[in-house]
Amino acid sequence: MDIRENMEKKYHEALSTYLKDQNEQALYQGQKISRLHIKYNISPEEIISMHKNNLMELYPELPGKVLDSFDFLLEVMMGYGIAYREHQSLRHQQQELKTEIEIAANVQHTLLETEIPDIKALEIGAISVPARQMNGDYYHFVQDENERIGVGIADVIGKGIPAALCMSMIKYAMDSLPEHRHEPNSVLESLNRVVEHNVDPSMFITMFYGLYDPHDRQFSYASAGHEPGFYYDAATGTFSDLDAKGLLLGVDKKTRYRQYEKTVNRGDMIILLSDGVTECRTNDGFIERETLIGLIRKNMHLQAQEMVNNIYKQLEKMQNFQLRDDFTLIILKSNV
Amino acid sequence: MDIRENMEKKYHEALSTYLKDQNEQALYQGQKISRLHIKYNISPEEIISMHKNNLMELYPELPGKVLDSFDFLLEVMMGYGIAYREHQSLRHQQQELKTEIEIAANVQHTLLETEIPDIKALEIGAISVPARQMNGDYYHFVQDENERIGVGIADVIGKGIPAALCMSMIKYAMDSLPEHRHEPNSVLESLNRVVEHNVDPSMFITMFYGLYDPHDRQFSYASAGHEPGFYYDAATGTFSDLDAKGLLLGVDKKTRYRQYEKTVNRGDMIILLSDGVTECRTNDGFIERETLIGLIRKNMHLQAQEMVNNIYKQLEKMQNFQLRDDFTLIILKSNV
Amino acid sequence: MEFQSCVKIINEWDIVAARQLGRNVAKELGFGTVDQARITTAISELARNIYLYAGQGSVSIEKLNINGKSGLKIIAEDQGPGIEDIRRVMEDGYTTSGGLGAGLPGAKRLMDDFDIESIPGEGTKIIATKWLR
Amino acid sequence: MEFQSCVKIINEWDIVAARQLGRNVAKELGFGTVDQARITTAISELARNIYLYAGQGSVSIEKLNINGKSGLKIIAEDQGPGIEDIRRVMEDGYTTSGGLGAGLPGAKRLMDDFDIESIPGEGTKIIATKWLR
Ligand SMILES: [Mn+2]
Ligand SMILES: [Mn+2]
Ligand SMILES: [Mn+2]
Ligand SMILES: [Mn+2]
Repeated sequence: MDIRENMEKKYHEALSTYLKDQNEQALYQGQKISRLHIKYNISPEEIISMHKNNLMELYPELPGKVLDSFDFLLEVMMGYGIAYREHQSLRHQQQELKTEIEIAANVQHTLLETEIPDIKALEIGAISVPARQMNGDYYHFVQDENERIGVGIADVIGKGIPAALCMSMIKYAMDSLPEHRHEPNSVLESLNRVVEHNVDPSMFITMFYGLYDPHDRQFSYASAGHEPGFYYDAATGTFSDLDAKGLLLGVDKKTRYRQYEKTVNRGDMIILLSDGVTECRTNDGFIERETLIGLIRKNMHLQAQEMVNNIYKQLEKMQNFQLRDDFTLIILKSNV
Repeated sequence: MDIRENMEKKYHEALSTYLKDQNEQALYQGQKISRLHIKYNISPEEIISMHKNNLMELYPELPGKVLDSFDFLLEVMMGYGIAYREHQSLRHQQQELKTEIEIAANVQHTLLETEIPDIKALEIGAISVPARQMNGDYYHFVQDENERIGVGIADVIGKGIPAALCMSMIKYAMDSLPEHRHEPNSVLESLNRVVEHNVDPSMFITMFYGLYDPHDRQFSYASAGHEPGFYYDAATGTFSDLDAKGLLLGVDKKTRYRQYEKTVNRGDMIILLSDGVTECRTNDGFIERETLIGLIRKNMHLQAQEMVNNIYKQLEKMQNFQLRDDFTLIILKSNV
Repeated sequence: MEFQSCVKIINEWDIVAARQLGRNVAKELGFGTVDQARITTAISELARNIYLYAGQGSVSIEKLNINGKSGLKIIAEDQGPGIEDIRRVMEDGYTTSGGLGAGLPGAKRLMDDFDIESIPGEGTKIIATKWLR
Repeated sequence: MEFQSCVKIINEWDIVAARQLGRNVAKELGFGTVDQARITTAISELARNIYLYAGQGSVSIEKLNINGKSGLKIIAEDQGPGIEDIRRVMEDGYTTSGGLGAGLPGAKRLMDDFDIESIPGEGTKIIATKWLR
């Protein structure tokens, strides 16, 4: 017996049972039949045909017009039959695309990997989570021959695959910066030229770059329109914005960036982030930067990496596990 | 009258017409009703319910069991109703993903753009067409201060978004090669280190790099496992393979590449390609390299850019407009 | 809350009891036959989900009357393994896959509101509502 | 070729004539009612496509008998504007969009074989076949 005959038989049995005694039990069988028929790709117009055949068999004296009405019903059901077939194939395509994007996300992960430097003077924590599968945020650490640590954080305007593709460019551009030129303003200036040259004029990137020198505990930094970070001053126990002015990357190839300096004392913290952290939308609207400072305070006793992990988890929960934007948070904590 | 009532009315009218006179015209109305109902998101279980109501009205003396049978039919149709709703939402998602990939393809296009050098000694034609929306092939031209022309052609093993992401890396790596180091073997050696360092071990890239010096008409080249090109010798009117040995990029960071040399005479042609050109599958199976040579001969009288365009069009047609792999073809024709 | 009634889901026949309860309440509230079938199917899927993945639990039906709007609320609860990745379970394409049950996204599509809370290791609570139009 | 019959598509009622022709031939060949409806719907879509986009053309129906296999072949031809991007027109998502006709992908799904040839500016020829099982 082929599948179709088998399905017809099951339909016949379940319908007969229902007609004998119209109870919920028999309707539940109907739902199971529905599932089974869909599993075996029986299309809805076939169901109508089965139903008609059953009625003809069960009630031979049925008025001819009633039977005819099923031919009309079947005709109307054809459109649904086509939609049903399209659905099967769309599901398959969707699955393939998802797999492809998953692979691409893995490729991206490997491409963008950066090693967190291990030095005594600084405790470093970093986390970056894409809103969808591919990340349009990026962070990067580099340590030069003088033990200076460079940290970059960038965000492409936009999300998803196009943003991810753009971001891969920043990564290579950073990789190919000459070893001796990690001054924040000149880093941003040379990246700005790369972006201006390679990227579609409608795509912009915000970026913050900082350089920490453990020998004089100076942190120099510059920003290309990036979401301002925070500075925690351990002596006074206060947080302030890590303000820095500068145009987005890719707007004008001649942009110059101003460089700022700060002396980092023991226990001080530098907090860098993307706007996905501050633009976290909860049921009560966007969180305030104050809320974020509260969260940082609450987790300050932890190790830097645990801090960023915890803050992420708490913000993820506050927005019902639905990230609206890529999320990147970096904390540098001075031990000296 | 709301949409649903309106749809019910239309169903009633069309069914009544059909029952009066069971002709094709009335069934055609049924198909139109089907389209209309789908347009207004009427789900298939509602169609069953409308049908039942109509029969009750038209044949008040119908056996109760026949009416009951529709309750069962409706139950079975619920599963199809769910699939139908899912279909509506899948279609929407699919559209969004497609738009995203289209944007990404544009971004890629801008990122990978390369200018074809304009020198008297060489006529250059190049075409690269992705099998899907994003390209996993790449070609690149560069002209150095001594008027030497570098040409690179590369193919990531794989297609689609992951391949495209990988390829963006090759582009930046090429961009950041020092200006004075365009010897083919050293280009491949340095790109090999970049790939080995940045890319997932399961991803490989094949690449061919050549350097043409107009002063001594020497073409030097090296290959990292790339599909061999052709060399056309104008003096004898013969084609030969442009063989070169070398391991794929990304396998072993210590790979060394051998460099080959050829003197290019007036009318000679260098033909570079990706395996998407040779692995063109027609109804009679894959084309032979001989077929390709035939096509090149047939178009040889044209300008280099017209040649590659024409050859692409002819191969596209031979495979029924379904590219199975990214397609890249470059022709360099010597004028001196 | 005017009325609440509950069915324990322990074996497959309890699914039928939950369906029956839901259908009766839906009928009482004045839902039409198509909506009755939708509500019943949603209940069926939720109860089946409990039976298949949690082993046991309960389905309660509540009549709603808020600001003159009548409605029916389904509450499906279990102390089963919970759902690790809610986003994934609710994705399209799961609905009719493998024939293993239209499952949760299917039930969601048949109702007006649908809330799901799940703690891995502790259990799942789903609240779904349909309003009378 | 045993038999071929042809309907010119000039106005909407010719669509009905093409349907009728196809249904008759399908019936004669012994196709069941569901397959008759599928063939008729496919013809309807193809004829409608001609009527809407090409202005006029023809639909021919051919009985096939190859190696003992019977089948029905639909040939829909027009000298209309042709289709610029066949790949795009045949994409999923076009089928039920906008209610403007299930169109070609829908017709394709209802038949066993489906071939389309189109030259922009010259016209389109579609050949679709269904085999009797
Ligand atoms: Mn972004
Ligand atoms: Mn952002
Ligand atoms: Mn490839
Ligand atoms: Mn290839």
